[in-house]
Amino acid sequence: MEEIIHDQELESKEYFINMGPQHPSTHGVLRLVLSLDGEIIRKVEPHLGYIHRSIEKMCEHDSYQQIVHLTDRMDYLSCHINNEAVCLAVEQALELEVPDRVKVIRTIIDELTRLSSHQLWWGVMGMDLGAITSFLYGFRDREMITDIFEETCGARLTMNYNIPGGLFFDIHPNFQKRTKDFIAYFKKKLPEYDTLLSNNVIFKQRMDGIGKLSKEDAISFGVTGPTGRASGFSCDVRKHHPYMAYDRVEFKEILDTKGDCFARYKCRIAEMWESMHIIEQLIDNIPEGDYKVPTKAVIKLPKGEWYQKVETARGEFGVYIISEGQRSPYRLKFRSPGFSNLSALDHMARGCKIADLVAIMSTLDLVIPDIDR
Amino acid sequence: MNWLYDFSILTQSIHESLSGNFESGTVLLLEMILAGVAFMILFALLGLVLVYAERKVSAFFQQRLGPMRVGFWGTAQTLADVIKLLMKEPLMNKNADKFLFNLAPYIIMIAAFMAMASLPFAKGLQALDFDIGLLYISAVSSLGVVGILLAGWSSDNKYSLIGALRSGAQIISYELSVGLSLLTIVVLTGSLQLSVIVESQANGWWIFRGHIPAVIAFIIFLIASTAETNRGPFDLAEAESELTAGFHTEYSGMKFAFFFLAEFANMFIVSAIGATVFLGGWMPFHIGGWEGFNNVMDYIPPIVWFFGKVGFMIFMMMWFRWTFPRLRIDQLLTLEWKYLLPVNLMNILVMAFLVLMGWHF
Amino acid sequence: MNNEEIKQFILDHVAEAECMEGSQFLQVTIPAEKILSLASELKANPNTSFDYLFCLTAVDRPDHMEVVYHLKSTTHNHQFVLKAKINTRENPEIETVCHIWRTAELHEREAYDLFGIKFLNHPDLRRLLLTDDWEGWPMRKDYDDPINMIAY
Amino acid sequence: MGTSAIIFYTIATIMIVFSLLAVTSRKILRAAVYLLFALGGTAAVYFMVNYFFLAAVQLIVYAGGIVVLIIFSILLTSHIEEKMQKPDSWKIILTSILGLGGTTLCLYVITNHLFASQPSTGVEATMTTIGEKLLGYREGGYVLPFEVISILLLAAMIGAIVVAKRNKPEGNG
Repeated sequence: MEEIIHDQELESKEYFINMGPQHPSTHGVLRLVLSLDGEIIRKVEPHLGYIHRSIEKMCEHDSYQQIVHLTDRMDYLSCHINNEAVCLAVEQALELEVPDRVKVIRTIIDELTRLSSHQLWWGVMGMDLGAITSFLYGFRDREMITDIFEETCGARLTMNYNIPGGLFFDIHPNFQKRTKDFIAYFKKKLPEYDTLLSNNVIFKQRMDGIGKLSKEDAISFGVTGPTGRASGFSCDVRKHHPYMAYDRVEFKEILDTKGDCFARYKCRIAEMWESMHIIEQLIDNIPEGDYKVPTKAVIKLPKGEWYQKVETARGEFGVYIISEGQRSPYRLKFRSPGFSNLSALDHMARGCKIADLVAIMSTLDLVIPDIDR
Repeated sequence: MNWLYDFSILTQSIHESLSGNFESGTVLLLEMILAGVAFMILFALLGLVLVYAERKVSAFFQQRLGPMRVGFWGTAQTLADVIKLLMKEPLMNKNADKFLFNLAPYIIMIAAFMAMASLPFAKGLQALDFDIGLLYISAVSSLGVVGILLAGWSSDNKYSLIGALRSGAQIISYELSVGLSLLTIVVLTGSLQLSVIVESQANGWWIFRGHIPAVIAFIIFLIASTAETNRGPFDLAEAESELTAGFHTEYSGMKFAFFFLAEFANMFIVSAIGATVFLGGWMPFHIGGWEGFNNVMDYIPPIVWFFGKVGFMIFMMMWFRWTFPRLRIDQLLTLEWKYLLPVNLMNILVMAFLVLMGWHF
Repeated sequence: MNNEEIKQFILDHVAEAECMEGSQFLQVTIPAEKILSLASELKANPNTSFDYLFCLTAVDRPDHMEVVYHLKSTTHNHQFVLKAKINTRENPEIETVCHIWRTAELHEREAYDLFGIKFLNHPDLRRLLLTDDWEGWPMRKDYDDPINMIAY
Repeated sequence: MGTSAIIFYTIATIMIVFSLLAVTSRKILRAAVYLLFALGGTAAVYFMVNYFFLAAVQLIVYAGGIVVLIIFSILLTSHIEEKMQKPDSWKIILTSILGLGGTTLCLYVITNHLFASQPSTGVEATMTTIGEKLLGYREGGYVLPFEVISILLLAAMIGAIVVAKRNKPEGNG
């Protein structure tokens, strides 16, 4: 009997599956090559670059105003915050002090962007776990924010509201009212999210203890944002290196220690409350003044290098500019949060099942253009 | 309009008129063909209605309207989709086993078709009334899994294969719970014959008369039958976020529609069994002593009662699907083997004890 | 530690380090050969404990290649920029740091992909973003692709 | 020929054809599917002669149980492109001789046996009688063999679990 078994090589073999580039739960064109033993994952190998657009190379030929517009094609869900990173770096290099009004407006829109990104994440996360209804609930509420953006910034997704030195134009007269309406509305709706998913037994079982990431690993992998904070890695740029109006508002950095999918989930939900809290503090106190300081048509940065980090919905986004005094940077590097977060995926998913991998990926909240750039 | 309350009048008259014109063998054949055509029409209608219902129900759960453009309130949407599916190109992988690939959807359809044959739709409206009706249905419904396994294997796609293996494990496990929860009521009725089960509920549905064990059995039946039809939250075999579309990833056009149709037909069948066994089939709702109320209830034709109950069960299953996240495969099996099955076995014992002592109503 | 102390610490380990007070961070340039020993020391030493590598990138200078490490300590909250200078620009090689900071694995693959810097002892050094059969290193300044690149 | 005879011969032909296909097919999963049809045909014959219980058991045990198990094990072990090896010619000849011999024997017995139409025994094989026989412990009851078989199945199940547990993978498998 033994011989027959050996002759026929009946022993279980690892086999490979291509998850993506077209797959419903990779949220874009991410390709993962999975080594599987039955349903258990032995290795996850990401293959990137399907939408690599060489943005960094393009930046070496563009003026700084143009670069701003490239950044919201990366992490399109936190486009405003990405824009802001470049603007802040340029303003810092030029030693430009933007008016208070700009600071406050930028902060409000940052937080609205974060809210809308988390709403979308929440919907998609439910859909990844098979609860399709949450997808439409998330989008229903996100719609209100995109409407506000449309009115004020002129676009719904890639807004381009920031320019070096301030904002493209002043806020729409309705902005304050609509934002306040939205906050009042969403405060009623956010508990609904908990009713639908957070308190669901199946959902809890799917998330609890899955995809654990320890604090040391989170730091070593450079996992930031809600994902890192769920592992106990205090990495909120808004707290550690406050920019814009974050030093004058009161908010909590959401930290958890468990580092599993459910902790990441709870972190994001709690962040939504914090975001609303921040907006509430600022929305009635937008100072009067200019919405931009004039800059030259061709911005030339002095020789030197600057690194500016901001907190996007996914984590720490960094812009590293090396200038040689020209109208375009000598070298420009975007440190995108998704790229580092993705590097921890293999570590987290080993030994899990395929279904868990989907849960882990959605709690990582990957945006593929952000990774490929 | 009497035939609406007792279909045997209608079937008898058809039988007599046929017998007058043909010899007995031909009559049998003609009747078989007639019944077959009737079931096919029912099948098609179910597909049309249930697909539309699912879309509308899901839409209302999700605070949207659903299909609204084709026909009044989108009623012709399914028809349009059928035409679309008919015109689609049937694709197949190069290495796919062509024979089995084409066979698989038919096996699933045939299994659903066979199970439908012994459902009592109304008084006197039942094609096959075996004395082992329930056993027959569970036997036939166990054939459907073969189709899923074949579909998954013959597509030559690893996602399909995983989906097929998942669904195999799932259906084989949950069949036990479905069978046992039905047996709990069989202990009460003392018969497997569906018409007898319905008749025995003339004075009250078993879910009311069977005390708590019947309610437990009903809940287990709801869970297990949802799992057996591969519907959310137990749709691991399809699991679009994990396996793209599971066992029918490679299917397109009409063959895909067959899988789709079979899913809805299976949903109808398990709902019909549930309605028959637990909710009194086509028996109206009666409350002892309320004569007037009972008369009003009697006025509603049995077939309406039957489809109403089935509709209620189907609505429950849709509700599950559009509310819950999907389980993981190990959780699914844990639920069955560690919770449902032991509870079920205990439940049968309790029920048997109740019946022995004569404590049920 | 403040910048001065970090500077001193590095000079103690790598005598030939060039330090420069940048507009934001302290910038330290060291020869590429020294990177592995210094990096492990920076991570392991409890006084520095630079455990968070938040950015790794490469810069193509006219005469040399530079790998830039942005380091931060999550315990001491100090940060600085470490630059490793590779003098062989045409065929640059440097030791990998991905066993010290695991995030470096993907970042180094990206740098290899775009700049052609070989990271020695890297577990899996392959093209990351571009196709496997891509020729050339597109982020280098002298890279030229007349078909796909849009001339300004 | 009456209608029921036509139906019977149709089913018989289907069974014979699929039985032959099941043993001659070189694709292992197809053979299993042909077997399914052959077993389904048997169930159909039982239905024809009103042995509903037997027919349902045939469907549950053979078509729903055994064939599914066979297909399941094929799914786990073989690949879609694999074909079974062509058996040696002496094997083919030997098995066909044996098969033909068996068939002639059966046919001989059937044609030469006088099937006297027996008077009805008055016992109808309804569910109740079957159930009472199966679980009866008085004369004519089968509860002892029933229980013995169930213990045998239990032993087989425990054996299967032991075999499956032999190589327990480490980690959270």
